[in-house]
Amino acid sequence: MTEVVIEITGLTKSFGQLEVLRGIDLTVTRGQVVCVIGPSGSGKSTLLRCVNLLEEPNSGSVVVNGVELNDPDADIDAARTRIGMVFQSFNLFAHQNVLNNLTLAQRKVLKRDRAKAQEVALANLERVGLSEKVNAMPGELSGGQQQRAAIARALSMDPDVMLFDEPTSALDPELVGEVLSVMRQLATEGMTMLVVTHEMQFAREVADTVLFMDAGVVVEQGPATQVIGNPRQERTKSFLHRVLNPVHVDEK
Amino acid sequence: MTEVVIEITGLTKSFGQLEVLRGIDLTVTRGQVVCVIGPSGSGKSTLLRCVNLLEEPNSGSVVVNGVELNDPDADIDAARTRIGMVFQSFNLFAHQNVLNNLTLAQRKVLKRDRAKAQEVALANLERVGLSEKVNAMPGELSGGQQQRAAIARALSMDPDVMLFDEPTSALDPELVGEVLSVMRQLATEGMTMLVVTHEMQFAREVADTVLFMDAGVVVEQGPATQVIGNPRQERTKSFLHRVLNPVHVDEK
Amino acid sequence: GDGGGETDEGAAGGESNVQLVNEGKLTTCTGLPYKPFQYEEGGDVVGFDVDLVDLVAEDLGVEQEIVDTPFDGIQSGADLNAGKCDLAAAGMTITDVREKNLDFSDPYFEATQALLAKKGSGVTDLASLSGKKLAVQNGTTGFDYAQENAKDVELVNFEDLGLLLTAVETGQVDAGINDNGVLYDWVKEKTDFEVTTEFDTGEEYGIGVKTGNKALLELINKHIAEAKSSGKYDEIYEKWFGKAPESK
Amino acid sequence: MALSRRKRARLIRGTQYAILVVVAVVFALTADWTRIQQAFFRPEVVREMFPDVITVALLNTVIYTGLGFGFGLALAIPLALMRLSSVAPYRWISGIYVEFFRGLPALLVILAVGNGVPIAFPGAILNKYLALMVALGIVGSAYMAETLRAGIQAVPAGQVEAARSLGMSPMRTTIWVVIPQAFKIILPPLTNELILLTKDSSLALFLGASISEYELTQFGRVALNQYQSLTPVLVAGVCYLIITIPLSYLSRYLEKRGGGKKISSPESTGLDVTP
Amino acid sequence: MALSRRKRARLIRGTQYAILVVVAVVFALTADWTRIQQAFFRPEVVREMFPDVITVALLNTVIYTGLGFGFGLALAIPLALMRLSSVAPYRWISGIYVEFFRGLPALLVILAVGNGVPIAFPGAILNKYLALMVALGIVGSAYMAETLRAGIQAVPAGQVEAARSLGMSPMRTTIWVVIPQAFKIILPPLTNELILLTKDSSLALFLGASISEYELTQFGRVALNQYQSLTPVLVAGVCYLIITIPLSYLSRYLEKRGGGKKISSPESTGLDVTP
Ligand SMILES: Nc1ncnc2c1ncn2[C@@H]1O[C@H](COP(=O)(O)OP(=O)(O)OP(=O)(O)O)[C@@H](O)[C@H]1O
Ligand SMILES: Nc1ncnc2c1ncn2[C@@H]1O[C@H](COP(=O)(O)OP(=O)(O)OP(=O)(O)O)[C@@H](O)[C@H]1O
Ligand SMILES: [Mg+2]
Ligand SMILES: [Mg+2]
Repeated sequence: MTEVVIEITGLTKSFGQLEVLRGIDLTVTRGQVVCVIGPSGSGKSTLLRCVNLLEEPNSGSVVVNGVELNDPDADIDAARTRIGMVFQSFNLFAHQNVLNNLTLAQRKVLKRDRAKAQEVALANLERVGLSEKVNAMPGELSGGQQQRAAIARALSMDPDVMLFDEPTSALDPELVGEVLSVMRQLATEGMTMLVVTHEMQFAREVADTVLFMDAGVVVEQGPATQVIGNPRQERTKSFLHRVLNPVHVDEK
Repeated sequence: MTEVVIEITGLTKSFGQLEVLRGIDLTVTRGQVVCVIGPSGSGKSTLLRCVNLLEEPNSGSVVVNGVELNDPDADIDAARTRIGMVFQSFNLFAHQNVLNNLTLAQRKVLKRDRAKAQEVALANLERVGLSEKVNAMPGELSGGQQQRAAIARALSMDPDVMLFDEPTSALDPELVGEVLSVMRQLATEGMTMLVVTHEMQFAREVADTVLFMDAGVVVEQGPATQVIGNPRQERTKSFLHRVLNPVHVDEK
Repeated sequence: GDGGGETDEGAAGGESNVQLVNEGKLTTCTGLPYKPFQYEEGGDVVGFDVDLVDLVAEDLGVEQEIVDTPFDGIQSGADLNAGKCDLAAAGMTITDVREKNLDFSDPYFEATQALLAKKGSGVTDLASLSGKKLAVQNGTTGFDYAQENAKDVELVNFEDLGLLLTAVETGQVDAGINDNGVLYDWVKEKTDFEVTTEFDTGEEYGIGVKTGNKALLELINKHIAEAKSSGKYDEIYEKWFGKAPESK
Repeated sequence: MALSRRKRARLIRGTQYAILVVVAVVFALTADWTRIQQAFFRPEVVREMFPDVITVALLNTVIYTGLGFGFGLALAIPLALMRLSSVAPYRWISGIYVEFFRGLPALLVILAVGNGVPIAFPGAILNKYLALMVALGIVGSAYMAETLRAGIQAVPAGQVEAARSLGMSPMRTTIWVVIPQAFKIILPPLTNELILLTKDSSLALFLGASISEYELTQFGRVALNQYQSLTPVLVAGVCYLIITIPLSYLSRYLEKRGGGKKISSPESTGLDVTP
Repeated sequence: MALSRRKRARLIRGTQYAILVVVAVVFALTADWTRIQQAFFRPEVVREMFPDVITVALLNTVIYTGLGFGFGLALAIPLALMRLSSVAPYRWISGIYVEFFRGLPALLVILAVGNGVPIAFPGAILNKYLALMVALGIVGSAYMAETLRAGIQAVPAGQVEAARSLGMSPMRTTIWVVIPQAFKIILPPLTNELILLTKDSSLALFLGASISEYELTQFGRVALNQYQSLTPVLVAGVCYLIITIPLSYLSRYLEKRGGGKKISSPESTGLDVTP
């Protein structure tokens, strides 16, 4: 049962002179939840975006579901339908209501007919607790609702793996919970997930593996209890001290 | 020693049809730290902005340092120099370097000469740990540094009271600490402070009084240990559950 | 006669006291191009009218300066009233309507409306233009004539003679109406075209000045008369039309 | 200096109203009203101009503008797509075209098309409507191409990324996500270009026109000479405003609906800057 | 449909290049090059036009534009302040002025000033430079007033609030915080208005001009008649571009420096939309 879903080897990525990723190796197996933490600018988003090739890696390989994405002959669009992506800024299609947001790609890419697409969409809206917002426009929803709709949109494509890039960072504090609990539920259902987050409580409770990144490399990696609860690296310790104990960062 | 700095009575404020504040009473005495918490849209910012009359109240009175601000004959500019305000979005003057940001109002409003103004500015930059950024432009600073500079700017006017409107909400998580620790230090030095915040740990440790607002009224008010540790009102409880335990908001 | 010029200047200044809108210059309004009365060549405006007005300018001891401006502003008196120029010498026919808006000198040139068309086009008179396009120039007597007499003809209104002639030449219109002098001059070079008929409108050109500018008007009249009697007029005429004036 | 709010407000408003009243009174007393009426508004001239000013001149202005706008848009779409192409020569061609025609006065383009082309290419007969359509179209297309390009690029990158990560191809993304959103962004500036073209159509008089082809400016100009009064120009001007003012309100409405910023209250902007 | 990235990229680029090459070849073969050269570029005509086209025509274009811009700005500043005033009649007056003159063709304004004013007010003597300055100034002022107002209002409200909460009066806030920041915002659109005015100055020929007063368009037009060639129009056009293209680069540079958005990489925008 340790089927590999994502396999990243020697991944590097630069923007011009700036080396953002400097050799990342990472394996995610089916059903695993991996959380990536680390300071701003350390390359967490870039790593995630390389996994569905929104950024093209400079070198190294990214294999998802056995498809080497970095190969120019790979059918990238087909591969992407199997990879759900959730962005910090939701990115619901602004000109379509919630239902159409969920059915558009199903119909145009998976070629599902309207009825089938709507059935899938409604089931997934149910899953994230948004059944009553089927006909709302994105602008009429709260941030938390928009993010849950975005999750449902990704789920409607029946992905093998879900990528989350700080899905709660743009939310008011009281709206964070509704999104995190949907994510926790997904994990419980056995979804394979790669999550960039600053929510330490979530990482601690839900993640099978936590990855601490800094300056484009993985500094520390292991079970949540170890990386968050008892970090070995100095950089990890000082980061966690800053984030977990902000009122007293000056002491120490 | 219970000199009253801010005295708010029966304060109401509407925007058109929308009643945002519906009768607020609040007293802040010298040296006190009052934290205001509550859901988004409950009127926290509006309350704060009424204290220095950035919003004009519809009724009720706001007395700061014995001056009734709502009186049309009050010298509002003079009163404002005694009230420091720190915004969520920093609002450093974008066209001036850090030093000029701190000296501009001192020179134009308090009529201090350049040397005196710079002396005060440098002392306050020292206080917030930004001495080496004297000549930087705001755009060259991190969010945390900008916010500390904004605090130093307010302090340079020698205010009697400092107002903070979610000073850390726009910051990356690892930068929150540097601002909170400056605020904690201010509190220790005996500054009177009125702080709108979502940082429960800060409120718990630093606040003398915590105010929970919802829908334009003060729902619950008291020592931090009571309001945050052991809330009596149902609305307070459910808000705190959502904010303090986001991963499990669905259970309950 | 340089010496003569000086004495004349003294006499003119003494008796008439001409006021100029631009100091030291006699400013003439005209609508370019209007060959051979006035047109640009090698960076200067030259032509029959130019030479004639130069006689006045010489007398005043000043240079003539020419302002190129749309013709309908000239003939309406607007440019003179606006102080754009002292006089208007633009191959302009004396008419009753125009007399109301400006003062004309004695006539200095006889003209008539004429029709311009491509050789062999079959356009011989207004009747043959029925249902076709006839180019007219905005504000001119040709415009008025065509409007009155050319029924069933589509009149196409152009800003100036240059645009009108180009339209005729390139076939945008079937014919053009304008003063005979300029048309004959043009067909000298454009041999594919001919002046097919004259309408015998019996017009006379006059130089215009702002209503009430007696001093300048008298001076102009004096020089027109002098030139005609001294043979200077014939000399200028021959220079621009290649032959001596027929009647006079 | 340190006035109270009420005193300051009173002082500022008082001074401003005082200036206003003084200016108005001086104007009313010194102006020669009969003369002004004669100059600007002679009712009999207005009566003479109707109904032709509407049925002919205004109509022609609208027709010329419409033709130019349509042709311009037809040119602008391929130009904008070329500008966004991955093939460099297309980007260059489109870029040069846009830079070139945006930098030229409309009058020069109209002269070149209406006067120059027949000279340059003997035998070419330009119908007035065709010539104007081409000339105004070229003038408009350079602006519209830039508007379309900017509109497409203004669609937030996140929208495209979301579509791409759902497996939609670039083409599908463009059709189903980018274009519908760009459309909303493009409408207000496109309306403004329609206004600009309406005004540029006044240059039509340079192409020559028969009476039935007069547009507003030529109509007004001929009448100005006929009646020796500013009234025709004023009437023509009002006719332009009948077109342009509603369009500019439409443009602003569309812009707001597309999500402009809220304007804050006077006190919070502190912008009562008049002395 | 489901092509790999490499194949799709090849196909798209291949097709585009193919079209380009075909069009270029067809054009090169069918065009009559001597004819085109005769029409557009006769070197001897160009030689004839120099140096006057620069020393007289280009110079006059710059002078007229400069005068109009200066006068327009001088009108626009009080108009913008009136628009932001707390006194309603000022806002109305300024609003009506702006709406009115923004909706009129520049040609009509020039006609009104140059032809109409002398008719309306007999005795009023309008110098050519003065008339152009007034006419172009009025045309420009309506736009510039809006630019100034928008620039002032575009200064983030937070900047004003910060100044006000430090005790700075509205006036001090305006002088020390709003104006310096508005200046940066206003420069690019103001540069664009300078470009527009440069182009509008081509209408000067309606006011009449002596040879030494010709600007580029009138100069080109007279030469077009003289030489019966499009070359003069092309030369005049190039002269306009000498002014307008650098200005438009300047405007874009100022806009970028003022903090535009970063443009994302081609893949992430997915905008290779050409078929
Ligand atoms: N498209 C781009 N072009 C240039 N530089 C970029 C681009 N995207 C990211 N970067 C740079 O790469 C570095 C890493 O960015 P990345 O977004 O991966 O960091 P991150 O760890 O996600 O940070 P954060 O927590 O702030 O989101 C940063 O310095 C960023 O400025
Ligand atoms: N200038 C304004 N005009 C109209 N409505 C306003 C204005 N300012 C605030 N509001 C409304 O008043 C309500 C309270 O706003 P306020 O900013 O005080 O809430 P808050 O408690 O600070 O929320 P948050 O935590 O999101 O900052 C909201 O519904 C808001 O939309
Ligand atoms: Mg990131
Ligand atoms: Mg708030």
